[in-house]
This record gives sequence, structure tokens and C-alpha cells, in this order.
Amino acid sequence: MITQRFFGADRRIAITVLVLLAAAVIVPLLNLAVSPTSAFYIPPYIVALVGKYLCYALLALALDLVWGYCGILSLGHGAFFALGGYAMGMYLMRQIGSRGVYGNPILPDFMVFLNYKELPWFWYGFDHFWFAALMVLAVPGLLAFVFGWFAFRSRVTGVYLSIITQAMTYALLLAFFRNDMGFGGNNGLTDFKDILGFNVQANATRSALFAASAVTLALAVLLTAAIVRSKYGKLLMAVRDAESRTRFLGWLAENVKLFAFTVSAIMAGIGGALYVPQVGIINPGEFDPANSIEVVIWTAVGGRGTIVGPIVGALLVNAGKSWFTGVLPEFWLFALGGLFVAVTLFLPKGIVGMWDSWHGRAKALRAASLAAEAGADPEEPPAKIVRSAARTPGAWSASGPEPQPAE
Amino acid sequence: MNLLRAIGLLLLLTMASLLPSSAAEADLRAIIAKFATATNFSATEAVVRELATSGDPAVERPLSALADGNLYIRKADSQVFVGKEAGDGIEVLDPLSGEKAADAAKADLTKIKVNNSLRRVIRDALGTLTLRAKDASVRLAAAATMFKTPGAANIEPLDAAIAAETDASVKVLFEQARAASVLVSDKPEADKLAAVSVIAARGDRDALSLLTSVEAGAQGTVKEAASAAVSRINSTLALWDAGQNIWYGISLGSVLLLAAIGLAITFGVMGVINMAHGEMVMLGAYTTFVVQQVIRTSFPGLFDWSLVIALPLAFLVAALVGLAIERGIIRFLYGRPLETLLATWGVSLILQQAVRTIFGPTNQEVGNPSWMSGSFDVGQLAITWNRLWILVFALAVFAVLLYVMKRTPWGLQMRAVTANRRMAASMGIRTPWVDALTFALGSGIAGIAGVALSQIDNVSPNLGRGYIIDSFMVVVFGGVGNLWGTLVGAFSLGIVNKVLEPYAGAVLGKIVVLVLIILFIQKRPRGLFALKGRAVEA
Amino acid sequence: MRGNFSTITKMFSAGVIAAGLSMSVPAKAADDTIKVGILHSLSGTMAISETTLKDVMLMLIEEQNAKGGLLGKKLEAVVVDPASNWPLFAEKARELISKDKVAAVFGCWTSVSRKSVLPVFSELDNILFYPVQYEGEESERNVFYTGAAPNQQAIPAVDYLMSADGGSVKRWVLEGTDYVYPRTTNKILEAYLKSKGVPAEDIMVNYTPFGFSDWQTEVSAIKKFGSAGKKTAVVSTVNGDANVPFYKELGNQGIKAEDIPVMAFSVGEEELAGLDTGPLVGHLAAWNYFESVDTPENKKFIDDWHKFIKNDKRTTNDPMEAHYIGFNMWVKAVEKAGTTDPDKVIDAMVGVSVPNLTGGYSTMMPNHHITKPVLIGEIQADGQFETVSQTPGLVMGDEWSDYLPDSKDLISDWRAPLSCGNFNVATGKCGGKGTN
Amino acid sequence: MSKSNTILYLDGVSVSFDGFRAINNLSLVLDKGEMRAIIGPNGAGKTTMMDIVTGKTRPDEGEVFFDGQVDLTRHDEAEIAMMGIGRKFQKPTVFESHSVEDNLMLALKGPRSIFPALFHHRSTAETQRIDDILGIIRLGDKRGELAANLSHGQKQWLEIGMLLAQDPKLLLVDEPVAGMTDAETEETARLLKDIARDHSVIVVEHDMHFVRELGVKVTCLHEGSVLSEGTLDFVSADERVVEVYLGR
Repeated sequence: MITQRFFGADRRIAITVLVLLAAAVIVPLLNLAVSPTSAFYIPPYIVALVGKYLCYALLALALDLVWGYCGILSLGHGAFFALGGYAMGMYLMRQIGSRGVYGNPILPDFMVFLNYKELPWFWYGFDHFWFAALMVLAVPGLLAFVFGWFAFRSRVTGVYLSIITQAMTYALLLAFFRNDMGFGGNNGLTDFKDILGFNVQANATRSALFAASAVTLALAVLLTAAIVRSKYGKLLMAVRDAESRTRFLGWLAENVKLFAFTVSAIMAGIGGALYVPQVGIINPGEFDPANSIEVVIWTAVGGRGTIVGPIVGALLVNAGKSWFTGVLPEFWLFALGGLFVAVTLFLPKGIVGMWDSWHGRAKALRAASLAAEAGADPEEPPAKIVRSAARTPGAWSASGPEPQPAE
Repeated sequence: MNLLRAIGLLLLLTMASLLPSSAAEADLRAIIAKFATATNFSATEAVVRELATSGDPAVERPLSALADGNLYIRKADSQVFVGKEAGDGIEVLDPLSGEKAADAAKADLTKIKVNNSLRRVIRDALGTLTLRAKDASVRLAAAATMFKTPGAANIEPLDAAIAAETDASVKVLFEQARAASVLVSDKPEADKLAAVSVIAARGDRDALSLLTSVEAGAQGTVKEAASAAVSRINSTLALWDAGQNIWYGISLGSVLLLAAIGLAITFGVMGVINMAHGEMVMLGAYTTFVVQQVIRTSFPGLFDWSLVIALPLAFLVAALVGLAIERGIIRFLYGRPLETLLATWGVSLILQQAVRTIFGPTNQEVGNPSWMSGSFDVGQLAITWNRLWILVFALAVFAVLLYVMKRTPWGLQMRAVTANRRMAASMGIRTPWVDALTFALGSGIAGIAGVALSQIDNVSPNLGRGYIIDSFMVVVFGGVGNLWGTLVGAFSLGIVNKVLEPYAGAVLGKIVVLVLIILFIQKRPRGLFALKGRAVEA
Repeated sequence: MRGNFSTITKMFSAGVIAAGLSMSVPAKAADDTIKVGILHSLSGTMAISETTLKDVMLMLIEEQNAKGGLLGKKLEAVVVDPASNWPLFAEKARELISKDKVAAVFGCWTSVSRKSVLPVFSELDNILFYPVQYEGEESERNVFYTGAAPNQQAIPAVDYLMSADGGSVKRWVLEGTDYVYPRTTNKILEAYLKSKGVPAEDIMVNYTPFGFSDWQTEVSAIKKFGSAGKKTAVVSTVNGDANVPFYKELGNQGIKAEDIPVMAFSVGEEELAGLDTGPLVGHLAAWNYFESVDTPENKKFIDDWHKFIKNDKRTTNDPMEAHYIGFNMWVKAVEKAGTTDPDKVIDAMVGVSVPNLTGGYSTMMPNHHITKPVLIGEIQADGQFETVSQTPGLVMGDEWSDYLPDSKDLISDWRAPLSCGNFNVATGKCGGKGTN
Repeated sequence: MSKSNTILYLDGVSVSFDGFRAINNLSLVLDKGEMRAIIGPNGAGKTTMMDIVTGKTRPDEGEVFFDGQVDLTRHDEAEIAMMGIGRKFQKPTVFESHSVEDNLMLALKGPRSIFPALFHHRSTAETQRIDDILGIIRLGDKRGELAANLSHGQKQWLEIGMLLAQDPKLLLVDEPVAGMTDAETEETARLLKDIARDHSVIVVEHDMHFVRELGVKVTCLHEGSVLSEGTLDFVSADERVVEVYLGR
């Protein structure tokens, strides 16, 4: 019964992983080995675009781990993504070496024309890939750990937590804008040449980065599924639904949250690190609170509290954005805004969540267990939209039945 | 420049009877005619100086016209005229008498160019000429001008003016202007020492500026006296500076309060994470723009009233849009606060783009009515009128809102619905209506905040985005659901920000404020004015 | 748009039709047109400035088509919206070049958006025309810089302020938004001022964030700095949105141009359109073009613009002129090369000379910057600038500033055989300082 | 009075919220192995007292000792729970999106840190224990059901089951029979008496029939302090208690 219970969700995760792995092999092949005139040819433009979406999907998945499964609505996840991106960007900057416009072998161009005399200490070590890779994990992870350590211990929950995560990313945005910080100010880091000795602009490198993104995302899906499936994962959802209950059972809810938050930040950081060589620039715009809100929207559109949902959401919304900004340059915001309103009104659980509910009606038992996996509202979905004062579990997380005044 | 024009008009009226003989007038005309041949600024400046040395008050008209960029040369005959805009063309007036000479098309005339230094020369010249004007405020302005542009030649006319002056406050300024001129003259040291003390008594930035340059240029006892005065003024000014920073903080706080107060209703009281709040502010600002547009084209006399007229309209527009949003979207989402974030984010995108499509993406001009322009001094504190009015306005809005919430039946119903929706419904309160009206109220208040913000910020489709994050910070910092919290939150964030700014710079100051908010929330996880007790959590 | 509501509906319907047209574009994919990419933000924070440039490009293309097109083909504009999102600029540039196969792209405003698309243009070998004044320190083979380099704006402006006409300024406030253009420009200006004997204590540098709106402290600091007994001026590299509140505060705190003039490099007619300029008369700006310039070319350009945009209140500004020059240069170069092939056009561009709107000719130099006159204007009560000073001849854009230690030895020449954007005259090598 | 033989010792405890004194100089002693029923009108401070014992609320003054020597005011909820105090809420609080079985598994006594939970595999002993508890709370046939789908009474039982799984020394049970049918109430009384054999228990309840059925010492709280203490008959005969319940 237990195995059967997870079968539906298991199959979906397996399919997702397989699709991602297949894409990691096939897309580069169709790009590199097929003649450009063939109908099967995938132009580099598409490879770069989808590679970028996959990084976004990783970010959305990371957010879903804390929001969908633990009820921590972070409005600052873009910050972890950007920090990972900056760590990678710093490595790529150092790889330019003396090929910069001023030919300075040590200092990046922006430091040269802003009259830096020597490399700031925090740039040391970034000429080694292993060090940069370590920093990609460590910087977002450490920030999340410290931030979470204080916030969760002080029992900052709900909207208060969301707003201080927003304050965090906003403060970082302003800090990275400052040219004095030594991260290139508003222009950020750009003009990359090589990654691990390969030209970042070469088609083969781009395909390899695409494959790396797809494989990483597949691994992240497996990791998230494993976490969610474990006893810890159940605890995570328990904290989401009834935090005080877990405390009275002896669990340290703050540690439960802290672990998820840190893992999630590291995942986001990896996403950022893969993103930067593919788009060729990292700048403080990535810290923009609006970006983090968008991540929340991708996750919600796809369906939070499901593993596949955020990936679907990130891919769909971004593909839509790319398409709309091309064909409806003057009106695409109407379309995008309308989409968000429509999804909230008509697909409150997101695409994947809704899909589950529709299937659930046919197979009531399986639906219940799927919903359990999905962490969605286990009650029958309302046939039509009705006004209800009932809280959806995990809406703001908080602590289970506690009414949150004025939220 | 309006002031100068006013001076001109006054002078003309008062001097009309005393107009000099026609021989002098012919001389003046000859000088004025030289404008036509002046090919560059220094040549024009020479003509101005020549006119000024004539000492004839009649030159005030052509000079102030020149300063305002209204002095023209007719291309056909190189005659110099004062021009006045009249429809598409220009009315050509005689430079001395001001009588209408002819009409002309713009293409027939060449404007005599002025630049800043020329304007300054004219201002100084006019200063000397208007020392004996009838209106005390004109004399004050003249004294102020002469204080800023001291010269040995000023001493004589000032002495005469001081002797004739009856108004005490003007006399003091004359004496200060004279002292300033003494310092740059070659008068004996004793005179200069006296002058230093006269100026030091003034104690403001202008005095400081003057004394610093004296300190640099003089020697001996005058230098010592000047540097003593400089350090004295500096230390008092440092105190005033601290006061100034607090005032700036209060002023920023009032802006934050205005921006956040609508959100304190829609988000704080109703629990809607209203991302479209900033756009409501924007709608209010655009309403102001439209009102001013209509007034400019149809009722120019009402311009000073434009904001007063815009207030109810902005409230209505924003409230109606808010009502539509609530009825169309939000009402399906109660109890799902997060979903309101998504939907209102979508709404904000739509509203922004709609405004961009209708009004265009560029800034729109919203003018300051005269009562909101300029500044006045309290001691060494310069307080600008628009900031003061915004503070008063923010507090008034807050008071009215507090009254509505605490003292009216509607406010009671609002609070009842928030506290316990089902209970309220079963007691016969029509909760849907209360919800809709509450949301409309919050939106409407955001709209009138837009009227005020249009006075200090860009009126562009991006207006709202600039305030949304700050507004949320204020409401959360103050404690969600508590109006007093919003008030205290806004002012404390404003003051902290502005006190930090001179030391840390604007960017770092803001970062520090954000970090402080994060730390503060650790200390008080439910904001400044959190509800306490079992009800909160049990 | 001010006040003319009947045009609103017209614009709206025109917009719908335009959208309909652009939607059908990919389907057509005809060979009988030459596509021109327009890469300007139509939404987000930069839309306020960039949308106008999109419109002016559409106008120029329409006019060219009315003249019979180019090489016997019609020009076709491909408009996309990079939404003020810098990575999206790169994505959209790639889309324009790879998918839409445009012959050239006109676009970008901020430095960061240009930096973001540079790798795309060099990888896919296409042409970008960049119409905005910028910090210099760059010269790319695939980019033509039709806006001003620092020496075409900042240095003449400071020279003017130091002159007797400008008020013999002795004390300087360099006020800027905290990003690369102000930082670099201020670095150059500081070095320049010091080389002219201005002591360090007479220079104050201050930066504010993007979109800054509360200027009380900064303006009073300027007042304070200005009360030291020496003639003081502010050189402002404050960007876009922050300018309106800045000038409002200046006006309200009573800082008059006669006392402390403010010289701006990013404030044009478009920014002033959002302001009551009455209290600002006499403050200055340095550009290569003003709407008020009285030449037949400019009059025609303004008339055409008003007709095209169906609103005779809309202003013109310097970046619009830059696109005007850039587009005409491109047309001429394509005609000269007889093809739109980017490689050939890039080679043909150097030396092309077209009339600018201020009564002279602008020429594309081997460093891919153009020659321009520098105008200093004072703000007038009607929101226009009046030229108070003009450089005697044309100034050639200097990409590598002579006032920065690491760039003073660099030159750029994209003609064969040098074909290098950062040739070091001291070491005789291409590639900056080389490896030493 | 000595603390040494007590499981719970409250002396002179007071707490107030915004000026309202929820608990006022409350003293209460529970011996090891004892079951105690606490009654009192709404607002008497019953739930606040539990909040204080479980570490959710800090008292303004007074002593709270567990097991004779542990000062509870210095520990937080999780630590107190780990020492062996279990709590059932007034409103049944279970993990609604988990199955009955998973609810019990999360409550089961064992290490409470993250990494063991991450790599946890269920042992046969644990399965055995869960089966036992499912038997005790009569939810054996609902083990795979989502907790959300249980009836109100079943949720109460599940929560009691979770308390058992925790294997605490002291159980605080807040209104266990609210909203139950008579039959269910009887079942619950039997269940609690079973539990009381090897645990100390405090039961807060309004239902006098249920309290009578438990047959234990009763404490009546009023306005945050003890009004009367003794057998149910003694307490219900107390005039002050009658006055409090019936009104003056």
C-alpha cells in the first residue's frame, strides 16, 4: 500500500528525470551534429534560451523546497541565485587574464579604469575553478544559514519573514550597485572568455553547459524527491502545517527550517552559477526584489508543493515571456499580468496541482495520497470558486492552526 | 524672474511721474541700441554695465526684460524691443516706455541671448537701482542681492539708503550689505573689524561664505576676527545641521507614511498582500496630471486650486479601480493571502502597461501650485513649503483614517470582519460589502497619496514601483494591522535614514536601514506594535 | 500626449494594428525586405527613455521606405521588448540576429545593457548602433557609438564653467548616480580638474542610488559646500528618473543658477518635459544637439517627428539625433558596400559622413565613434535649452580617455591593417598593456 | 511542601498580557503517577497554565519545576517535550497532510535531530510500537488514511496516540472529549485511565460527567488561581465554585 501510494508521484519524477537526461544528450547532438538545414536542427539560440530556463527551473525548485514543503515564503531567493552567479562570474573574470581591453593580467577591466591598485582580498582564489565552485555552494549556503539561524530562532514567521527576506535581497541589490564594493557596480561582471579552458561563446561549450544544466536539474529533482520522501521531509511538511505541534513533540522546528533553507539556497546558488556562463553577464539586477517575486510566481503557476510543478511553471512562464516580448512587444505585460490573475483565480493549486485534483476525482484514494505527496489541500477541490475563509495549509506556513492576525 | 518683473512694474508705476528729460532718454536709447551690435556675451555685458552706470531708474525695464530673455532685435531694422508673447506671435514693446510698438512674428525677431553670468550682472545692477523702491520687499530683495555681490561702489548708495530707510528689518539688511561691501573695499581696518562683527551677527551660510573668503584674503586683525567669527558660526550651524537632518527625516517619514498608509488598510487590516498598491498611488498622480491639464487649458485661474480639486477625484479614481479589483479578483481569494500576492502582481503589471499605453511612457509634468513652491527659514533651518504641506497632509490623512476606523460604525464593522469574519457575518454584517468598501478605502487613500507624491517625484508609469517595497517595510516594521505602528514606523525609518545619510551616503544609509529592519524583526518578530497574549497564537 | 485625448484612442488603435502586424512578421519571412532590429525597452524602468528611440527608428525606417527603400528592397523594422532586464537584452539580441536575421540592430540605452549584448554581437557578427552618451573606455568592432564619449560632453562642459562666460567656477560638486557612467566620468573630470590646478578640497563627489527621490540632504550639502566663498558649480551625472525630484528640490531650496549652476549630462528635453522649468532657468546641460537648434534639417526632423507621433508637444533630444545620424550612416554604408553583409558594412562605415541636425556633418571615425559639435545650453522657462556656448569645430569621440592612467596610451583603429580596438602606442601591441 | 516527590511543581506563578492577569499567583502540585482533572470557567487560565508548563509562555514570576529539579522556565518547547512532557491541544492538532501512521512515526520517541531524520529507516521495533498504539487508539484500519479525513473524535484520539508515541512522563490533555459522542467520551475516559496507570496526567475538561468518570482529584481554577481542590464532590459542593459557575 505504501509503495502504491507513492507510485503516481514516483512515476512522474522518474519521467521528469528521464526527460531531462534525454534532453542533456539529444539537444547538444541535434545542435552540433545535425546540419543547420535539417528539420531536426536546433539552433544555438534555442540551446542558450532553454539552458537559461533550466537554471530558472532549478531556482524555482529550490524555492519550492522551502515554500511548497516548509511554508517559508522567501521573497529573496533571487539573492542566493545571484550570489552563486557572482561567484561563478568572478571565476570567469579571472579567466580573462590579460585578454581584457587594458591587458592587465590580474585586474579585471572595471577595476583598471576605476583605478584599483590591487585585487581586493575577496577576489583571491577565484582564479581556481575548484575554489569558485566551493564558493558557489558556500556563499549562498552561509548567508542562508546565518540569516535563517537568526530568523528561525527568533520565530519570525509568515509575512514578517517574507518581508525581511525581501529586505535582504534589496539591501544586497543596493550593496552590489555600489561601485566601491568591487563587484563591477551596475555593469556587473561581463565580457567572459573561457570556462575551464573552453571558449564560452563556442557552440560546443554552450551545448555542454546546457547538458550540465539539465543533468544538474535532474539531480536536484532526485535530491528534492529524496528529501521530501524521507522522515525529515515528512517533518518538513509537519512544520509547515502545524509548527507548534512539532515543537511539542520535541522537534526543533527552527533547525528543520534552517536545514531546508540552507539546502535550498545552495541549490539556488548552483542555478545561478550555471546561468552566468550561459547568459554572459551577472549584474545587481538579479538581486531585484521583483525578480524574486517572479520566481514565486513561476512556482505558483506550476504548482507549489509538487516537485515537477515549479519546473513546469518556470519553463512555461519564461517561454511565454520570451515569446510575448517578441511578438507583442507593446502589449505583452497585459498578457503576462492577465496570465497571473487567471492562474490564481482558476488554477489555485497551479497546473500540476490542478492536474492532480482532476485525476483525483476519478481515483479518490490515489488522489488523497498524491495530494499528500503534493502537500496540497487534501479536501475535494471546490467545484466552482467559492468564497472561503478556510486557510489552505501551507498558505503562509506559519504555525498550523494559529490564526495570523491581519495577514 | 517673476520677482524681477514685479519689481519692474512697480518701479514703472512709481517713477512714471518722475521720468527724466528727453535728452537723458535719448542717451539711454543710444546705449540700448548697442545691444543690436553686441555679438557675444561680454559685449552684451558691457552694454548692460553702461546702462547701469547711467543710474537712471528707467533702464530697469529693458534690463529685467533682458534677464528674462524678453529683449529682442528686429531683424529688419536692428531695433531693440521688449517682446511679450501673444498667441503665436510676439507683441513688440518700446524698451523704455513699455508702450506697444507693433506686432511681429517670431521669425522676424532675434532674441538677445543671456547666460548666467550676464543674469548675475543684471541682477546686481538692478539691486543698486531698486534700493529706494517703495515696496519694502523689493528693497529687501535688493539688499539681499547686494549682500551677495559686494563691491566698494555699493557703499555710497547703501549709505544713502540706510539714512533714508524707515523699516527696521530692511535697515539691518542694508547695514549687512554695506558691511559686506566694506570688507572688499580699501577702508581702514577699524571699519572692517566693525563690518566683520555686523556680518558675524547674521550667523547664516551666506555670512559664513563671505567671512571665509575674507579670512582667505585679509591679513592681521581682520583675518583673526574673521576666523573667530567663522568658527563661531560653524559651531552654531553644526547644531542647526542636526536639526535639519531630523526635519529631513520627518519629511521623509511623512512621504513614507503617505505611501504606506493605504497599504496599512489593504494589507494590514485586510490581509491582502497588495502588490498593486504602488499603482494606486500612480493612478492618483496621473489623476492630478489630468486635472492640471484640464485646468491649464480651460480654467488657468484655478491652477492654485488644482491639488485641492484633484484630491477627491484621485480618491474616487483609485477607490473605483480598487473596488473593481476587489469585486473582480480579491474576493475569491480571502483566506489565501499568498494568492493575492500573485493576482495583484498581475494587476500591477496590467495597470502599469495601461497607463503607459494611454499616457505614454515619459514623465508627465505636474506643476507645483504657488503655495507649495519655495521655502522659508526658521532660524538657520530652510523648510520647503511642499515638504511642510506634505507632512501636514500625511498627518491629516492619518487622523481622518484613525477616526473612521475607531469612531464610525463602518470602522467598527471593518474591524469586526477582520477579527472574525464568520462571527461578523452571523451578526448581520454584510461582509462582502465591508470587504469591498475597505479595499476601496485603502486604494482611495493610496490615490490621494499619489496627489501629494506627484509634487516631489516623477509622474511616470514607474512611480508606484519605487514605493511598494518601502511601504511594505513600513507596515511590517510598525506591526501589521496597527495604524499607529505604521505612523511610528514611517517616521522612525525616515529619521534614521536621514540621520545616517550625511555620514554614510545615500546608498549605504539605505542599506544600513534595511539591515536594521532585519535585525529589529529578530528582536520583535511581529513588528513594533505587536498584539500580545494568547489570542495571537493559541 | 499632454492633454490631447483624442489622440489617445488613435494611438491605441495604431498600437493594436502595429501589434497585429508584428505578430504576422515571423510568418512572412520574406526575402524582399531588409530587416532592422530595434532593441529598446518598452516596459520597465528604462521604457521612459527608450520608447521614444523605438518610435524615432520606426519613423526613420518609414521615411527611408518612402524614399524607395534600400538596395531596391523595403526596410522592415523588427521590434522586441527587452523590458529593462539586462540578461533579456542579450537573449533578445540573439533572437533578432539568429531568428529574425536582421541586418543591423539599433538599440540599448544603459551601459549595462550594451555590455550585456556585446558578446552576442561579436559572436554572431552583427552591427549595433548605440545612441547614448556613455563613459567611453570601449571600442568594439561590431558597435558604432553615435552618442557622446566623455570628451564630447563632459570636458567641454567643465571648460565652459571654468571660463569667464561660464562664471569662472572654482569649486566643484560632482553629483552622480552610483553606476559606471558617472563613476568613470567623474574619475576623468577629477583628473582633468586637478590637471587644471583645482585643489582636492574644492572637489566634492557624491553618489546616490538609482531612482533616488529624496534629495533634501544632498541639496543642502551642495548649498553648504557652495558657501565657502568661492564660485561653485554642480556637475551632475544623475540619471533618468532621479532628476525630476533632484531639480524639484533644487528649485524649492532656492538654489539659483546664478549662484550655483548645475551642469547636467543626462538631462535633456525629454526629462524636462516632466518639470516646471520656471525655477530652473539658467541651469545647464551639455549635449551634441538641442531641440532649439535653429537649422533647416532640425526643423524638418521636428516636423516629421510631430507628424509621425501625432502629437506636436513631443520633444526631440540628443539620443534621437544620434539614431538619426547612425541610421543615415548605415544606409549610406550599405549603399557604398552594395550589400547588408555586416562584415562589408563595418568596413564601409568608417569615413562615412552624413549631415547632423546642428548644421554640419558628422563622420564615422576609425574608432567607431563619430565627430560632433558640443553644445552647452541653459534651461529656459519653456522647457527648452538655449545654446550659450558651442565648440568652434567638431569634436572627435575619444574612446580611451587621456585622463585615466591605464587608458591614455590606448587607441582604436578598426581599419586594416591595424584592426584593433585597444592598440597600445607605448608598447606597439594590440591588446591593452600586453602581458607585462 | 517538598518538590522532591513531585512530577510538576508550580509556586506563585503569575503572567499578564498587556495588563490582563491571565495567571495570578497560581500554585499547583502534581505527584508522580497522579492523574488530575482541572476545571474552571472560560478564561480561568487553564490553557495559559499549560502554555507555561510546556514553555510556550514565560511566567512573569514564580517557580515551575518538573520532576522535582528541572526549572521549566529556562527551557523551550522542544526541550521540555524531550524531557517528557506531552501536550494535547484544545483543538485537535495533527499533521493533516500526513497519514495516521506518519503522524505517529513523527511523534515516536527517538533522536530529534535533522540528519538521523534524513537517513531514517523504520525498524521493526518502531513498526511494532506504531501497531500497538494504533490498537490502543482504535485506528488500526485507518493507518493509511490522511489525518485530515478523520472525524473530530478520531483526530482527538490520534493526538492522544501521538502523546503515547512520545512516551512522556507527564501528559497535559486539554479538553479531550470536546465534540465527542457519549460513546466516544466513555471510550476516551477508559483510554485515559489506562494511560494514567504508568504516566502522570493533567486533564483539563468542562464535561463533568467525564470528570466524574475519571474519578480523580479535581482542581478548580478561577481568574488565574486555584479556587478549590479535592474530590469532585468536595469541589462541586464548594460555594465559591458554584458561584463562579452559576454566576452571582
